[in-house]
Amino acid sequence: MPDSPALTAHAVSKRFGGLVAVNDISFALAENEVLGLIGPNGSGKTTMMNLISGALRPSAGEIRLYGEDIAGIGASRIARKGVARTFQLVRMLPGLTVLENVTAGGVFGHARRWGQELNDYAHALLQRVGLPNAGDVAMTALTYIDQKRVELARALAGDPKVLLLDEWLAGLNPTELKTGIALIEQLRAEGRTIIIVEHVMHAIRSLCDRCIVMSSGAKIAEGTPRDVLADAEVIRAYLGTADA
Amino acid sequence: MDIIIIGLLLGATYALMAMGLQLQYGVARIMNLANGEMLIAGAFGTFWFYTASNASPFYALIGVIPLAFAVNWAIYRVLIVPLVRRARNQGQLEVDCILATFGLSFILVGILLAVFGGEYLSYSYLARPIFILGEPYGLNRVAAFIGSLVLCLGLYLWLHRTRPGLALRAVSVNPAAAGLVSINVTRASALAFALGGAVTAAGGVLLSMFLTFDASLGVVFTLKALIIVILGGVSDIRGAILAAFILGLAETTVASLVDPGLTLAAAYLLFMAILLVRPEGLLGRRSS
Amino acid sequence: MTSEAQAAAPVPVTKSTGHRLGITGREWRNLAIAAVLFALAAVVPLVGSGYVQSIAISIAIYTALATSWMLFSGPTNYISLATAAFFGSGMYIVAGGLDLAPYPVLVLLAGVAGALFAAVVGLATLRISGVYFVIFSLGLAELVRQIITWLQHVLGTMSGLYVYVDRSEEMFFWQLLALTAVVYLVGWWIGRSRLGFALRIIGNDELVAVHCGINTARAKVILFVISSTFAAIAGALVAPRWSYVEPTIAFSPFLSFQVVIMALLGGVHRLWGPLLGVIPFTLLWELISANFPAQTTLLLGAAFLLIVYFIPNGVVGLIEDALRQRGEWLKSLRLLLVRRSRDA
Amino acid sequence: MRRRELLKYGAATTVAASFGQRIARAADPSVIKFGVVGPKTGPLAPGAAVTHFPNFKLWAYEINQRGGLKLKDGMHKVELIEYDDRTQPPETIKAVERLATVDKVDFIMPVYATGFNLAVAPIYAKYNYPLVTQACVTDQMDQLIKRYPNIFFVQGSTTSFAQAAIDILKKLKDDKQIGNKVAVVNVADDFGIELANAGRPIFKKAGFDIVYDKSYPLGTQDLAPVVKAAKAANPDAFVAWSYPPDTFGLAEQAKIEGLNVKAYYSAVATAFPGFYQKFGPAAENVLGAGGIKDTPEIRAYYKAHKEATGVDADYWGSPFYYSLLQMITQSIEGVGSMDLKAITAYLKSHTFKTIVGELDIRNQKLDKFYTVGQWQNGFFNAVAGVGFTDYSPVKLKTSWG
Repeated sequence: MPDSPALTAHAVSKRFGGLVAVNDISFALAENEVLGLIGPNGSGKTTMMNLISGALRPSAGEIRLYGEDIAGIGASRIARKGVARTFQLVRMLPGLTVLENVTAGGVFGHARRWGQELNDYAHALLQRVGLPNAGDVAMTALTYIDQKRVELARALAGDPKVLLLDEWLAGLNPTELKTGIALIEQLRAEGRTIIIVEHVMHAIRSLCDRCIVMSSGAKIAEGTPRDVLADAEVIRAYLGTADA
Repeated sequence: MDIIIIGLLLGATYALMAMGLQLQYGVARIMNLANGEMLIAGAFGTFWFYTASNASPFYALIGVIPLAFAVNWAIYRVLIVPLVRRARNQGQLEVDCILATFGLSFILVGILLAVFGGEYLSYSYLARPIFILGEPYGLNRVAAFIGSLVLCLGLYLWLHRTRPGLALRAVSVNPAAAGLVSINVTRASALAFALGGAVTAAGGVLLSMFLTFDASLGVVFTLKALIIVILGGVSDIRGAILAAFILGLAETTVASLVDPGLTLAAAYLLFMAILLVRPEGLLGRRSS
Repeated sequence: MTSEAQAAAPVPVTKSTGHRLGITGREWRNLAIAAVLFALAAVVPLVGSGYVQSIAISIAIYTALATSWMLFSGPTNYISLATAAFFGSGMYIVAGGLDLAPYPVLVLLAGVAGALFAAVVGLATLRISGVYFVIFSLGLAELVRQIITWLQHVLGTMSGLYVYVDRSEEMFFWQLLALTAVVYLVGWWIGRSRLGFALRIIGNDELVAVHCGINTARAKVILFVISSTFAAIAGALVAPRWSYVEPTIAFSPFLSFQVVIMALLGGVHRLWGPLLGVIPFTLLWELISANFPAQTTLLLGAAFLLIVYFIPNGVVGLIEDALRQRGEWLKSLRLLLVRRSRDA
Repeated sequence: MRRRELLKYGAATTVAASFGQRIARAADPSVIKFGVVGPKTGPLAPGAAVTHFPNFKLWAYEINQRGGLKLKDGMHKVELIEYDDRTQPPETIKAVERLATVDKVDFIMPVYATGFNLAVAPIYAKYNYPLVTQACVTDQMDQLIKRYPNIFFVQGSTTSFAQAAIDILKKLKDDKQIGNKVAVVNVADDFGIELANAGRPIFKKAGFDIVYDKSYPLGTQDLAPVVKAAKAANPDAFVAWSYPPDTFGLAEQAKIEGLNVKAYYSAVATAFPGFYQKFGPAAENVLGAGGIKDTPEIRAYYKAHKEATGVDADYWGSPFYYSLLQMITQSIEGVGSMDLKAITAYLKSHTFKTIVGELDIRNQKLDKFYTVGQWQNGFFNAVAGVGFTDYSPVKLKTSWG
């Protein structure tokens, strides 16, 4: 592990009233590592993503990006420091064209471009996510899957150092899944640090260096995908106890 | 003590202005800019009734309430339903309603002008002092206060103790989900809108005993009602009532202890200060 | 049938012009057209009667106000009813300061004061949204009016202030026209700037906007300031025409409503949308006021309802619809001709 | 679809019909057209509904009844062209311009209220129409007269109204009928503020002790705190520089609170017939702005006003403005044509006989008007004024009946 980790979480908690959605989570993520965040529905994975991206402010604990505390400084500042994300349910900008949906990520964020350079860059990204000619199309004319691709292109437009993918692979057919996984591998090869929330275990196995398993807001296991998926407690968390 | 009693009397006046709009906006989700004109119509009707028959204005309620209910039901059916149908989202509906009811308020003013003329209309009823703890208060205001309490309590009980009331509250919380549990949302909204109009007109009847009205004055009441409803938090009728009394007490306190010239300034300041601290109003729910 | 179908359509997609630093040929052409239109408008007072002039002045006032209102409220969807607060403040700065400073200085001062005032308000109201913002902004205008009235009582000044600046009718119009031109230029500049892009993103989805790194608060406040500054300057320019300024007139909530309504009627997703609301609205109201003096209010209301029900997407929507239909009609005509010739 | 078509055609026909109406209206060239602009809606509408519109209607009706205006080339019927300005200055300006340049009317009556008259003054000047202002009270008369040779003021200055009211109280005080403590309240708007500010030094000079002096905002719904506080100051006289809705509200509250001062004054709208209709005997001996002398001519005027318009005239602006219409009639007939400059000059150079007596307006200011009235036996008698000689004696207010 390199000296300074890319992202660390230290005793992070998030409470909504009486509900503890994320409970005392700590981890460290090395640069260029791919971390899988798994667990049953409602276990706090997306909340954890929201805490990292700044959509939510942690109730306690600290989150550090290259050593700098970013907990609670707001999503826009975090984005400028090089964290980009996709959303569990696609959030598109319906009033903008596909091209503009992509460029939106590249003007104000980590790496900034404008004018022709930005347009060229966005076109290249669209090509990369598999939508080479969709630039002038209305966002609403795309299928859900294609919208997901645009959302990834938007996240990449700011050339982020840390990428948060919230169930980005969900709903893809086997062929698409294959290209999707290949794309994420490429992104990693470019040197990005990635956190994946995913239910597609096949993808987790092939992509992740490490996995954290969450259940009811708490971390119940951490390790290589192979190890954690064999863990008895993890299986119980997913499937429930035999006599429940 | 004096201040508190006057404040409560004024608060009741404000509650009468705002309760109807609360039902229309909080439940039926219609920001009705023609609400004030309905109040004026109630007041004018009472004026006409009183001068013609010299009977107690309270009897006017018997005619005004069902009439206003019917008129507002019709307004909802004819004017609002098409807007609800064509609206893509809540924002669109809100904009359309602002535009449509703005036009409607002009039409109502036009009708009131044609029927009653443009002069000030006012009459004297129960303009006698009633002594509470040795201090005189206007009997008509006290009567309106009681009327206001009866209306508040009645509405509250109806909303919380009856099935139609439950349906209305469900619609106010989540129209889509209410539709799923087989509540006829359009019907419930029409009911809320019509009821709101009836309550507003009834308010006009009670207020006419001590306020002077003219055909163009509706907008003043609409604005006041809007502020009260928003201050209370749109979704809860208790919020509007609470806000009405807070404003009444605050205005009276400022008028008596600071400077009457600052009463309305104080009311607006209070309104804005509360919103800055609680952007969703006193009893409103924070959205998302 | 079109209205229902269209109502179901999503938020209008503005055509992708991409992001270019240089001004394109198309943009030059539009600028030239705008310049010609403004030049034509500038001639109106020279050829029209006093009545035409007074209508032209009305249109100019409301175009400036509605367009600057739309700069903020269009992209953000925040409906502000505070126009009168800034408009009235601008008026009062001119009315109150006329003995102390020359008129043009006061107009600038009104702009500066409007900007500062808007900045404070903007920063304070960031957390408030939706209908709460609408009514808050309405309360703001009333609050300012109350405070000014009270101050006049306490300071013992006259309530009505007399504003005498020697200006010909034409001059009023040209001043307002110039202001409108500036509003348009600023609007055009914002539209092609990063700021404008940021606002469009905010208007679409604020959560996405912050995750794109946009400081949404700053963007909104800047736009609110720009929009309000223009309202204050408009008030400053109009004050001498009204000769006499008093709080009830200067801070009339009706003004705020009328501005919002004209802008919505035109369409708030295009820079020229409000203009298309202001002109027909003013002319229609004029037609009604002139011909039905006894039932003006009633008929204004009725006309208004007809507009709301039959032009659901504003005048811009109507025009775009017509253009689209014409396009489709031409296409089908061409198809028909082609088929005919083939059959023959 | 069908219904919409129908509506479209309906709208189109209405518009077409309206143009038709307009053309028909302009058909008879011998009719002399008079323009009237005022608020039929908006905050000032109720005042205009009593004082402004009915007078013109009555006047036109009477002129046509007697055969028309007598000009050099014979008798001409008159016609009113009325516009609603909805209490908005830009609408007023537009409507006056419309009258002048589109309808090309022969004469334009004044608009309603101070700010509006001043806003349109340049337009009247541009087209030479005399502006015989209505409901326009200002302290800047002299500057305005210097600026506009065609403007006429008929109601005195703000100060003269405050002065007259205070003079009445001073006389009562000097006669030892009331003490020297006065409570003053004012509506925080336009005329109310100006009267209050003008009145303050005059009260002091007259030797009054102002024991309460506060303003309240226009549109205050409950005046109880104001009246209570005023009563607590234990005044001998109560003066309210008030506006219509609160003039009513203050009187009702004073009655309820038992504010038993010997002199009770409220400014605008005390002279409205509605005031007495609402309060009846309780209104007896209430003082207010305006007033008129009870004569058979005046009684006949009120009767004719009610018959021709269905509205009761007020006891302040109505009879005076009717007198001014008589002056305008006499000027037009004296000139014998609709030569506006000549009419203006005629107004400035003659004395006229009217229902309120002989009037002249030579200095562009009316020489006589009443300033304070008092409800006495259901009639709002003039008890003070400028230029007149006999006024009704002031009575003390004994109770609220």
